[in-house]
Formats: sequence, structure tokens, C-alpha cells
Amino acid sequence: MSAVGEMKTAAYICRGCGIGERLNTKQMAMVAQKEGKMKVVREHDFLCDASGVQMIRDDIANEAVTHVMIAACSRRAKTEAFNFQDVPMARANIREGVIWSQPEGAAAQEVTQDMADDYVRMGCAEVKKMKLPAGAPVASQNRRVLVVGGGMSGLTAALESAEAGFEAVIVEKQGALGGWAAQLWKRAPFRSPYTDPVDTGVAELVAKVTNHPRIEVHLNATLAQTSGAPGAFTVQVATESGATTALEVGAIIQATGFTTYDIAKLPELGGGQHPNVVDQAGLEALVIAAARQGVPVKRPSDGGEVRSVVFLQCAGQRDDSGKHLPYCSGHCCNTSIKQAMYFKDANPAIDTVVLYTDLRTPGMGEDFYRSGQTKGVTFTKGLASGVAAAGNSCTVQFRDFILDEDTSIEADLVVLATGQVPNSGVNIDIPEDQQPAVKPISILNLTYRQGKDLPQLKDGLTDSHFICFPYETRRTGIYAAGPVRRPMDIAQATEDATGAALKAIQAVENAALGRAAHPRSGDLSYPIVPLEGCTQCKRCTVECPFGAIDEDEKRFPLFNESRCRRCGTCMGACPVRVISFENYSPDTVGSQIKAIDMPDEFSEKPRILVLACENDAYPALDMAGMQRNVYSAFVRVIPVRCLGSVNTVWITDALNGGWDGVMMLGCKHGDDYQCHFVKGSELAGYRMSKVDDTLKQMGLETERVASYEVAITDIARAPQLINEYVAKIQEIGMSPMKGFA
Amino acid sequence: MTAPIPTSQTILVVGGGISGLTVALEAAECGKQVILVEKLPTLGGRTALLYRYFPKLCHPVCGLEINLRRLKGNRNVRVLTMAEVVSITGTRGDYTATLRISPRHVTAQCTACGDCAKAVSAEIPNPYNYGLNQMKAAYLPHAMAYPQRYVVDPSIVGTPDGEKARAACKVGAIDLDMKEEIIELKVGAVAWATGWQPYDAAKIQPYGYDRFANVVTSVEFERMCDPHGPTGGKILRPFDGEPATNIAFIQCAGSRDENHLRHCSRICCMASLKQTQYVREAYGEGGKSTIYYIDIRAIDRFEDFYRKVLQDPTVRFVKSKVARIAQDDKTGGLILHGVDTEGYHRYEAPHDLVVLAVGMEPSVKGADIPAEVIADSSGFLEGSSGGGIFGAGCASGALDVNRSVQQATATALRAIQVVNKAAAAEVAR
Amino acid sequence: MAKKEYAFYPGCSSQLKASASNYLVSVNAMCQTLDVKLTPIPDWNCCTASIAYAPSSELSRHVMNARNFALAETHLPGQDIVATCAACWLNARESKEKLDGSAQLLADANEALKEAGLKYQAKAEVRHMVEVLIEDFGYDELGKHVVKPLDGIKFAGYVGCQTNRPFGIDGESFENPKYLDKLVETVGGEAAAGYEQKVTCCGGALAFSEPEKSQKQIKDIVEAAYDHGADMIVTPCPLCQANVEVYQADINKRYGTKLNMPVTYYSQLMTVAYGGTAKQAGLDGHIIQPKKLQDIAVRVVNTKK
Amino acid sequence: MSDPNVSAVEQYRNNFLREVEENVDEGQWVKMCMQCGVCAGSCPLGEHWEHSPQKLFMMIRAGKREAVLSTNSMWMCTSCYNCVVRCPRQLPITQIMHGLAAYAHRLGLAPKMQPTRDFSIQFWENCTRTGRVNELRLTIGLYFRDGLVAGFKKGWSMRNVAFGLLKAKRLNPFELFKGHECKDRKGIQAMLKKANEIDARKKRPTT
Repeated sequence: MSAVGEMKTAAYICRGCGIGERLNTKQMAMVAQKEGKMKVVREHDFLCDASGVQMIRDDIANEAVTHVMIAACSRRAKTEAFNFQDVPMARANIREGVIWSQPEGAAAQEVTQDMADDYVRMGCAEVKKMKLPAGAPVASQNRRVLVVGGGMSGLTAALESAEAGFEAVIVEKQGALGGWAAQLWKRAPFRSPYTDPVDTGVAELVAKVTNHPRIEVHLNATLAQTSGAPGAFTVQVATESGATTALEVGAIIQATGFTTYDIAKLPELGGGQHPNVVDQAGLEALVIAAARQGVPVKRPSDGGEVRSVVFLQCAGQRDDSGKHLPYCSGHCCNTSIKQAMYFKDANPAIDTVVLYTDLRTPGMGEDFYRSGQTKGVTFTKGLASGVAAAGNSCTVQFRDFILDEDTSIEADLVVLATGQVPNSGVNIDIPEDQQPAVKPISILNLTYRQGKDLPQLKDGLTDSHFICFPYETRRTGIYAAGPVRRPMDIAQATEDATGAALKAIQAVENAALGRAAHPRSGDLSYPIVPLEGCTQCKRCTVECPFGAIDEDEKRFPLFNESRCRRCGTCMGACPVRVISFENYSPDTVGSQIKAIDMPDEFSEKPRILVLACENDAYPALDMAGMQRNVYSAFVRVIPVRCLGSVNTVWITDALNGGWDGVMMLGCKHGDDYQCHFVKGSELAGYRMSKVDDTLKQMGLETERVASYEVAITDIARAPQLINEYVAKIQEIGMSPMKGFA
Repeated sequence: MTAPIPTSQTILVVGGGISGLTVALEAAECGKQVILVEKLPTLGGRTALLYRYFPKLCHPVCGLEINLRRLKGNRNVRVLTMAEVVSITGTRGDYTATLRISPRHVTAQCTACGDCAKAVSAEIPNPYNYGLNQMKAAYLPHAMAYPQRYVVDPSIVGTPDGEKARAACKVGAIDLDMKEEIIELKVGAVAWATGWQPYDAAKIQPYGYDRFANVVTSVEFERMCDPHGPTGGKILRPFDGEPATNIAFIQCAGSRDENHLRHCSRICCMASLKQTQYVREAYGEGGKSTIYYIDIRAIDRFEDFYRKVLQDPTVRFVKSKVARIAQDDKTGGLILHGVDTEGYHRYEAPHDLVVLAVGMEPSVKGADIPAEVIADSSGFLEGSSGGGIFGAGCASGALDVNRSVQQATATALRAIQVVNKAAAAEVAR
Repeated sequence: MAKKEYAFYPGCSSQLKASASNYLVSVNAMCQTLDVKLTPIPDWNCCTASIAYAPSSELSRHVMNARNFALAETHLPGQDIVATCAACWLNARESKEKLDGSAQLLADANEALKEAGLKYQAKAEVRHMVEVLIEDFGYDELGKHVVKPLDGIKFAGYVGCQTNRPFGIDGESFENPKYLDKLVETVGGEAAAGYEQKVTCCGGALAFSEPEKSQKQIKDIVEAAYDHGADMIVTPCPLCQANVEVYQADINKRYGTKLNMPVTYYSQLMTVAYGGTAKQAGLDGHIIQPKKLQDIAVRVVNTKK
Repeated sequence: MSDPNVSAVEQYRNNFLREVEENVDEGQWVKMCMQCGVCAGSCPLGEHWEHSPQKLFMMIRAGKREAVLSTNSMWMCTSCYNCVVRCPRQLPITQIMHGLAAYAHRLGLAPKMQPTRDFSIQFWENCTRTGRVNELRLTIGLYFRDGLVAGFKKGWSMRNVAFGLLKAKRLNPFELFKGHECKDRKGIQAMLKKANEIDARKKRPTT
């Protein structure tokens, strides 16, 4: 680490990969020195080579260089070589961004050189504004993992955390551990042979948990309040009596499971109409009761012998009428097969029919399906239209899809395979006045400004929106696991809980070092907010996609670093620009915008500012370069953490400074949004709609600011978009604002 | 990047696909030392070869970019590419892994400038497009390849082409004398994330993959639909290169079948549903997709996507396992013979292109690993009896990407538990 | 190569003046060249084919086959049973698998066999002549004996069902078996590539009981042979041969076609290629004359090698 | 001697699946079908089937006893084994079809004058009488199944085939009087008689 105080900047210009042949690197060096005011300026034939890297290291060590600007390849390339942990570094993208995206030959020489010179100017301007992130480790070091819910998922999460050496606390609202799994006679097999129902293993798991030295259990308890941040959560655990105990924890796993769909909502299928029509949970109860007495399962209506059982799959599920659950609960096919086996194993003479539309037994479940057939369970592809129950028997009316007829079967017992309804608490995205009549009870009771519970994705499920990142929640350090996240069976729930335990542990470790969590994992920068100047407009607190910002008693924004994901949405939102990161701020970008050499309006050299999402649009442009997809030399590209971090001041500065247009390339938004910070690109779109008025006031055409959705795969499309936009700007003509800056 | 010294507290991750990457990164971001071993020259695995994911139809390389950024910024992970685990000996907390590292013939000095590829003329079948097209024998696997370093194919070493490549490299990064290396590592736990391979479609004789040009596999079709794939995103009939607009998807091609794979491969239904939307993307109302299926297994939330496709007028569903395919030798057109079992309707349906939704076979074979690892009847790694070797992702079962990552995250914790205990033991000593 | 000996199971259709008598004639000639000794199982009986199922019981059908096995084991110990008829082979092999697979069934069968003074010891292997040619000789060896390559004749290799499914010839696929084509090439003929009807069913017994339903099959089989420019069809199965050959006239009547496609046996091709006469090759046993094959058969060549 | 059909109905009440499992060769496989339909599409005479094998299996599970046993569907089986080798559950479908046909025949429910059924019966009698098939008698037997006139008509329509075969020495008119036969006919008869006794003893369907 260099001595505090004195800043010494250095610029390094690479001549490798054809840069030396294509460009006048001397001139670039001159620019860095004269305009960039770099104290040290060096050129090198092969900068990423050991000798080049050593040269830089020596300067840092011996010349007390504190800030490094590298004009070479893209910031995405050669990261192992250009890896100087102890100084701020800016990288001017001369290879992918200039020589690879510009045509060779004299004709293009001048504008290509302009481009390279500007990127050097921008790099120098940026690095001077950068500080080395110090990181903000949370003071209090709570490393305990809180698990809400003591069912299969919760028990597993707690045990796995404890086995990794961490302390765990379980808060269970029931009087006993085990959850739904404890209500089961047996479970479907989860390893070979996939032939018979197996013991649930709940008792064993409960024993392990209760006897574990590192696990503490609170029964009949709920969370009255949850406040703080990863590494520093404080939860108030309330018992029935109302007494509360405060617990300090580092991370939270919400494993609150599900409630079975109310069969009374399925009267047409006999649900709630007749004792001989039960749901899967109801059947487990009957089987357990019978087993306790050592007798065969009895018919609820009269205790008579059960000779035939019909299982109706997807009861109140996969429903597109809007009346019932739209999704499939995943486990029900295997569960019905398992339950049919209860009967077949006890007495093969009992008829068991599973009525299904699509039998869903993925993976090794296929073996279990076969085993069911071997045991004589009949599988009929059909859909029940109604169940008429009278006396002691039920008549199931159904459409037989194979035999193509409407028909019926008699049964002593009808089992409705209803779905899982997640226990996810309050849907914070619904405004207070639109909340359902029967207000759901909050699970976490978060004191977060943005609401009491985890945001829900869909249908009450607190699942991640990201396929590659199933544990993404919008509340750092709080992870959902098990059926509350997504419908699932026990086998998947235990895997899920184990994964969630890892994420919780990781959150604790991150907080301890002041490191960001996914997707900017490891980032030590965090928002620095001098409150003087803050107008308490609250935009940052409202717009933070992760609910990281609360309000203090004086109604100033209260930042919780370990909840922050470093996207900069708050920075983009702040009208008075008091929010900044050490290495990414209104200034680091603003100064780049101001740094370029702006040609006059007669030069026929328009300048277009491109603000590109660093995760998708920027890599797309890099790869365009790698494939030599040419785009206009009039653009200057600045990568941003997220379009959500784009502050309108950059736009107005650019336009005032004579830029002819501003192009924003961000991720897809809407239902299938791609933005890794959830709302960033959407917010940007919203904010820019406001910019139009500003443009009009400045007497500028609204086309001068445009935003586009660009995917990382738009390797050919992105350059095309740029060229089309540049053409449009040339049509409109040069900005009248030039020369006034 | 300072390379961690392998110890009993190091986690070895075998396989650099999305599951292996996940185990490695999740563990490393918990502060653990990880060695990530990949047999190919690049990380990313099979997901990097997918055009889009179901159900969001987003692009897999987007997640790959994030994971690679996590990797570049993390000093706890050491990556070894073109490296295969030959054997593992020892016990939980104290394993010795023997690795074979094949020569890349390109050193770390490579700047990926591409001059070598320009210089050589020899071409080889492109494995990243399932051999549907050719690529230069000096190549960067794909635009997202990491390490971003070229490979010189052994086939041109010792040929004039090899020399041309060497001469073309301004930074002298090409070393044609590079030899295969065998190295040994001491590690505490192992995550086996070697993924899956598509079932050999030629074995499903009635569908004539080995006889009819216009019968392709789902993984090949995926490449075909990718704008960066062998056909530039055009859906063409291999027989004559004409556009294929009437496309059949045959489910359970190899799966749920005692003659082939006994298990259900889980992903195929969703993959075909997704691919019908590629057809729509390419032809709008002009395209026609027909899915021949036994059961549509759109598990849990995926039901939404199934519903969406059901409402698409360009997509038809036929509940039938196609009996056989016949080819018109003149046109290359295909006739599917079978019976729609919903009410017993025979069909002789003509199609331009048939996509076999091929099943998932675990690629865990090859290496010599301790007996403590238990595999199920299909060869997926079920677990480890008291050991420290764990299956991750598709090596552990037929999983989609989302579940693979979920499972891999769990596996990371299991590995951490092992090395933490090893650490505790060492402290005690 | 040393002489090879097999317990021969000719089957009903191959007997003198039976529907496939010429098959037997050519097989004998072929075996002579290959130095194969076929000793008919003494007093062998019918395999009950695939059609006798309605009035018979499973056991009674297996017993019929077991009798042949027992006879072979007694009189021709240590020799593999070789059938030339596809149905004989399939039914014998199916019985053998059942009997060898179930101690109970075996005991029952032997209890019945006792009445005929026989006992099946589950020793004898059941094989088809094609297996013998491919596995005990191999294409190269078979090719060595060719003195008259069947130049200029294009054969549609019609495999049919029962030498192919459910057991099939080792290493061949059910949908696209190649052994007939390979045999054709071995004797210097041209195999009609991509003959897609090679495993289509000729209708089997139904060609006889339900001609109007099954003749379309035969029509497809023959027409495809024409489409691929074949001069004649070659098959390993006597029922296929009979059905595909004898009904062509009937089909022409029914469908107004002009089918006149000779249908031969692989053994006839080999006999001719090995220098045998038309008579030795049983070429006089056809309703539709395999002209081109007969021409080669009568052509005189110097057989000294 | 009671009507086998009536007693079967009494014995199994409405559980046709169990009846099939206990009385039809390979019947225990019926429950393993997963209704993929590959058998239905693989059958060469498929278009002549009233019900495909997979559908028959479903009908059996649905207890459609009359419909199953009285259909002529399974009599359409040519024993080509296409369905068997393609079935993803490896059901011996050919054998099940034969078994169903045989069972229907035993119960007297098979369609009257079903030609393949008649052929089957004649073939068995023909080949067991002497131990070997007498092709001429078999043919004539089948031709004359619907009476003299029809027989002669049929014979006449096939005269060319007959003459052709005659000329090719593949048909022997004297077979009408004495054809090929096994020496130990007694042994064969005794052995089959015993097989029947064993079947009867084991309450298995007898010949």
C-alpha cells in the first residue's frame, strides 16, 4: 500500500496485439502526459508479459506510483496479469474497443487514432478520481445462522450449518420439530433401489438436531421482529406467551415450508363434502392411525374395509381457470404412487388407480413408477370431472383419454393430490390497501423500509428469478429454502436447504470482510454518503432493489453496507449526487465524459456517448471486437455497473458538453428481466423518460438520448444498433451545444 | 494470482461446467482453497453450448460472464484446463489425486490475438458445435472461452501448419514441444462435477439417426438455432440445406426405455418446449412444431411455460411414441409412423426435420475413484458412504441447470464440512 | 478348414416336394463346398411355427420343440442344432430360452417327454444357418470359395422378420440388418443399397389366412425392390420366399400391378457362386424364374484354382 | 362340464386384469404398459386392428372383458416381433397377443369363422397328427372352411399358384393320401397327452 496522501499517477500504453502497428502510441503517450497529466508514462511492446507487469510492479514499489492507467486490451482480458491489488486501476480498451472494432487502412486512420486518444484521456480522468476501496466490515460479528422453520428443510439447514462448524438457531412455530415430514407414514425413496416407500428419517434428524452442541431450538416461537444486516441481524423471538428474547445472528434461512391446498375449495371433486374424500396429507393420517392400531386402513365413513382407492392427480393444480394453483407441485405423482403402494404392499387385492394427465416422475422416479406398476397399481390417463360421494362409496366421473370416453369408477376412498401453498408471509409488492382481506401473517417482520418479508417472485413463491443463481434473493443474507421457495419433494428440499446453508455461511463470511455478495462478489467498495447535502428525497431508499437502505430517526437514508450489492442504483437515483463509491462515482464517469477532445460542429465528427452494462452489453461489444465486427468510430463507450447506476447528471453534462447523442445499452426488463440488479435497467428507462423534458428545455431533439435492450449474445446486433443510431444522429445533425462547455 | 498450495484443506472440483464452477466459486467465496480441473481447454461446459435457457429464454453465457468475473476476482481458485483426473486414492480429508494434463501447445503468454488461427489452413471438426462444422486447428474454443487462450490441435503439431502457427505468434506463446504432464495433488475433499453426455442417438435404430440426414439430436438443434452456431442461426435440413419449417420433436429418445436409458432425463420435455419457440422465432406463424410425447414433464413452476407453448398455434402435441421414421430418398423428407394413443389415431406424418430429444447419460466413467462412491443403476453418483467425494450437478442425477446449481451449492457445503473437520483435526494435532 | 458337423433341423417346408424343397437342395450344395456335414435330427418334428397358438398350450408347444432337442442330444451329442427355416429357428430358440429359464417348465416338459422315452438336458444350442456362415466361417472365408462371382446381378436383400426379431443375428440391428447385403457382396453380387423394405413383414401365416389384408405388405416389398433397380430378391426365410414369390400373380390381379420379381435364397446365390449347377442350386424350384442367376449357373468356367 | 366363460366371470367378478394375469400367457406383463403406443404404430397389419395392443392393455385394466375377448384384433398378429423389440418396457407383446387370442378361443368368445383362428386350429391338428406339416391338406382344409363351394372357388382362384408350385416340385398331390410324417407318432401323441394332463393338474389352460 502506498503512503497516504500524495497521489502519483502512471499511464502504461501497450504496443502489442497490433496496437503498435495500427496506432501512434507515442501520440497516446503524449496525450496521457500532457492532457492526462500522468506523472509516469511508459510504452511497452507486450505489456501483459512478465517484463511489462514487472515494470508496473516496480513503479508501484519504487516510484511510489499510487494510481495506474493501462491502455491495452479490454478490462475483461488478461486479468491475471493486470492484477494489482493495492492501487486503483483504470483500463482504456484500445484493443477490442478500438483497433479490433475499426477497419484497417488509411481512410479510417484518423478517426481510429482519435478514438484511442480519447480512451486514454478518459482512462486518465477516471483513475485520478478513483480510490482504493477500503471495505466496511460490520462491527458486530454475529456468525450464527438463524433458521426459520423446523421442518425437513429447516432441520437440514441447521444441521448442515452446524456440521460446517457454525452455530445455528431454529425458530419453529409449532410445539415440535419435523413439520410435514413428521406427518408422513413413509416417504418416496431418494436413492436406489427406487422400489418401495422408505422411512422418513425425520425422527433421526430431529434427534441429531436436538442433541447437537451447536444448535439451539425455540419451539412455539415466531419472529416478532428482524432488523439489522448480514453479520449483524437482531431478531426478537416471541413465544405464545408474548415474551420475546433477542437473538444476534449473522444470516437467516427461511424454511417455512408450505400449507396444503384447502380441499374444501374442490367441492366438485368431493373435497370437504364427504369423509371418504381426503387429500394426500389426510391419507397419511389414516395410514398412520391404522398402523398404530395394527389394522388395515379403514373407510372414514363407516370404518369399513377399503377395497378400492382412486388417486386424482393435479387436484386444484396446473389450473388455468385462475381459481386454483397454476403450477405443478412436482412431488404429487411420486407421492400418490407411494400411497398406492401402502395399500398394495398390505393387500395386493386392493384396487388402486392413479388418474393422471401427465405422470411426472423425473430421473430415477421412473423406477419408482415401474415398481408401482409391478405391484399392480393401475395408471389411467384421464381427467376427473367430478366425484359423487354417497353412503360409503364414491363415484369418480372422468374422461379416459386413451379409450376416448367419459366413464366412471367406484372407490371406497378418493385421494386428491392437491398442491403446496408456500408459507411466504406478506406480499410486499402489493400496496397496503390492496392486500387480501385475510391479511397473511408476516414471517420475518423485517424492519426494512421496503417491507416485512422476502419479495415474492410469482404465485407466492420466494424463488430466485435467475436460472444460474437459484439462491438469489433481494434481501442479502436472507435465503429461502424448501417448498417456500419453489414446490418440491423432500429429497430436493434437503438439497435445497444444504445449499441455502452454504449461502448463509457465505453471507456471514462476506459481512465479516465487508465484501459484496453476488453478483459483484468480493467487491469492497460501498456507497459513501455525506449526509450534508441530502435532501431526504428518499429515492435511494425506495429504489434500492435489495432494500438495503432504511431511514434513520432523522429521516436520513441509513445505508446497511452488508445488505448492499454495490449496483449503484442509489447513486443513479440521487438528484443531488451525494452518493458515490470509492472507485465508481458521478465523478469517475462524469470526468471521463468531460475529458474527451470534443471536435467542433463543422468537423463532421459527431461524438456519441455509450453507457453500457458491464455484464452484458460491454462483453457483447468486446466479443464484437474479437470477431472484428466494425462499428462507428464516433462512439465512446463507458462501462457502468448497471444502467440503474446512471445518474441523469451524466446525460445533461454530456449534452451540455457538446456530445451529439447518448446511447444506453442495458439488459432486458419486464417479466423475464435479465438485469442482475433486478430493476436497474427498468429504472433507467423510467428516469430517461423524464430526461425528455430537460432535452426540450435545452432545445435538443429527444432522439439524442436513447436506450436499448442488449443481450450479451448481441455480438452482431450491438454494433449494428450503434451504427444505426450514429446514422440517425448524423441525420439530425451536430449538437448546437458544442463549444459552450 | 497466487496459486494456493494443495493441502488436506483444499477442495478439488472435477469438471468446469456450470456445476463445477458453482462448487468452486461458492466454496472459494466462503474462503476455501479450491482447485478446479477441466478436461477441455475452456470452462463453461455444456451450458456454454446452449442458445437459450428454459423457461426464461435468456442466454446462458450471461450467467457464465458473471461466474467468470467471480473467478477472475477470486484468489482462492486455481484453474487447470485440459486436465483429467486419472485416479484418486486415500480417504476423507486426505486424498491424493493424479491428473493428466494434455499439452495445449500455447503458453500463458497468449494474448488471444488470433494470428495463429489466421496462419494455419488445417481444419478440424468443431466439437463446440457437435462437429456440425469445421474450425481452424489453432483455435479459441468460443468467444466466451476462459482461459482466453488459444489451443494448437495436436493434429498439426509436427506439420508445416504447426510451424506456421508458431511463426505467426509475435509473443512466442506457441510451444510445439509441450508434453503431456502427470501431476499429483493432495486434497481434502472432491466434488465430482463431470456433467453429462447426450445419449448416442444412432442406437435408437427405428429413428435412423445414422441413416437419415434430416434426423438430428436436440443438442445439435440447439447449436443450429444459435446465431453464433454452424448455420448462423438458420434452421436448415442437413439433407439439402433448405429451410426446415415443419419440425417434429420426439421425446424420450433413449430415455424411459429399458432398451436404452432406464431413467427419465428430466430436461428433454422442457428443452423441446423451448425449442419450439426457436422455430417460432425463426418463422413466426410460418413454422410448425409437433411434439410427440408420452408425458409432458414440465415440473413445478415450469408448468407456466408449458401452458404458454400450449397456447401457441404453431405447436401441436401428439401423445405417442413414434414407432419408426422412413425417408424419401429423393427429397430427404421424413415420414413418421405411429399412433396417437389418445383415442387411437394412426398417422403417417411428413416432416422436414426430426429433432430427437436425446437423454442424459452421466459422464462419470473413466477415472479410477474409490469404492466409497455409490452410483445408481444409471451410473449417476448418489453419494459417498462416509467419504469426502461428492457428485455435483448432472454427475449426481438428471438435473436441469437450475437444479444442478442448487445441488452444486449443496455439494460445496458438504466439501467444506470435510475440509473444516480436517482443519480442526490438524489444529488439534 | 476342418469339417464342421451340425445336427440339422430342416423343418417341414424344406422336405421333398414341400414349399421350400429347393431351399434344402441349395443348402446341401452350399454345405458340400464349405465342407459342412449336416446330419438331420432323426425323426425330427414340426416346431409348431408361430401360428399354432390358439388351440395349443404353451407347454405343449415347448414339448414339441424339446423333443427335437432331446433327439439331437441323444443321437448327435455335442453338435449345435442348425435350422434353415426362420420360424423353426425362432420357435425352437424361444422354447429353449423358456425351458432353460424355468426349472419348473423344464421339469414339466421332461415329464411329458418321458412318454416318448426322451429327456432334454438343456445342452444343445439352437442356431440358424446364417449364424453358422457368419460366425463359424466369416465373410472372408465364404468369399474364398467363389469361382463365379455374381457379376451384374443386383439383389434386394429381404431379411424379413424372424431371423431378425426378436433374437436376430449377433451384431445386427433390428431396423437395418446388413448381413444379407454382405453375403451378396461376398459372392460378387450387387446389393441394392437403401432397400428400405428389408425388414417389412410379408404377412407370415396371414398371407395365407388373410390374403386381402396382408398382400399390400408383399406388394410394398416387391415394388421397393423394383424401385432400387434390383433384378431379384434374396431372403433367408422359406415363408418369406413363398409368400413374396407365389402371390405376385394374385397381387397383380388385385392391384393391377405387373410384378414379376424372382425371389431366391442366399444359399442359392452361394451355390451358384461356388460353381454349382442350376439344379444343385434348386433354381428349377421357382415360379418366377431367376433368369440372371440361371445364366451364370449354366456358364462354364475353369473351376481349377 | 360347465361353460368356461361363465365360470371365469364368476371367479373374477369384475377384475379382468387379474383374470388375464392368471390365464393368459405372459398376461402378467399387461400392467407394465405405459401407453406410449409404439406397438400400435409398429404393427404391419395395424390398420386392420380394431384395437391396438396398447389400447387392448388399457381396456383390460378398464375391465372391458367382452370387447377385448371378442375382438378380432389380436388375430391380426403376424408374429413379426416389431412391437416386442421396440417396446420401451420390453413387454413380450407378440406372445401376449397370441395368449389373448388363445384365451378368447378357449372361452368360445373369439369371432366365429375368424380365418386365422381356423388356420391356427388346423395347423396344430395338422402338425401334431403326424408330427410334421402336411401342406396340401392344410391348404385344402383352409380353403374348404366355408364349405365345398367356397372351397372349390378358392381353389380355382389359386390354381395358377398351385400349378406353379407343382411345376416347381414344391407341391405334391399325393400328400393328400400320405404325406411326410414322423416315425414315432405314438410317442408324440403320448407326450402331448401328458402335457395336457400336466396343464390340467396345474390348472393351466390345456390344449
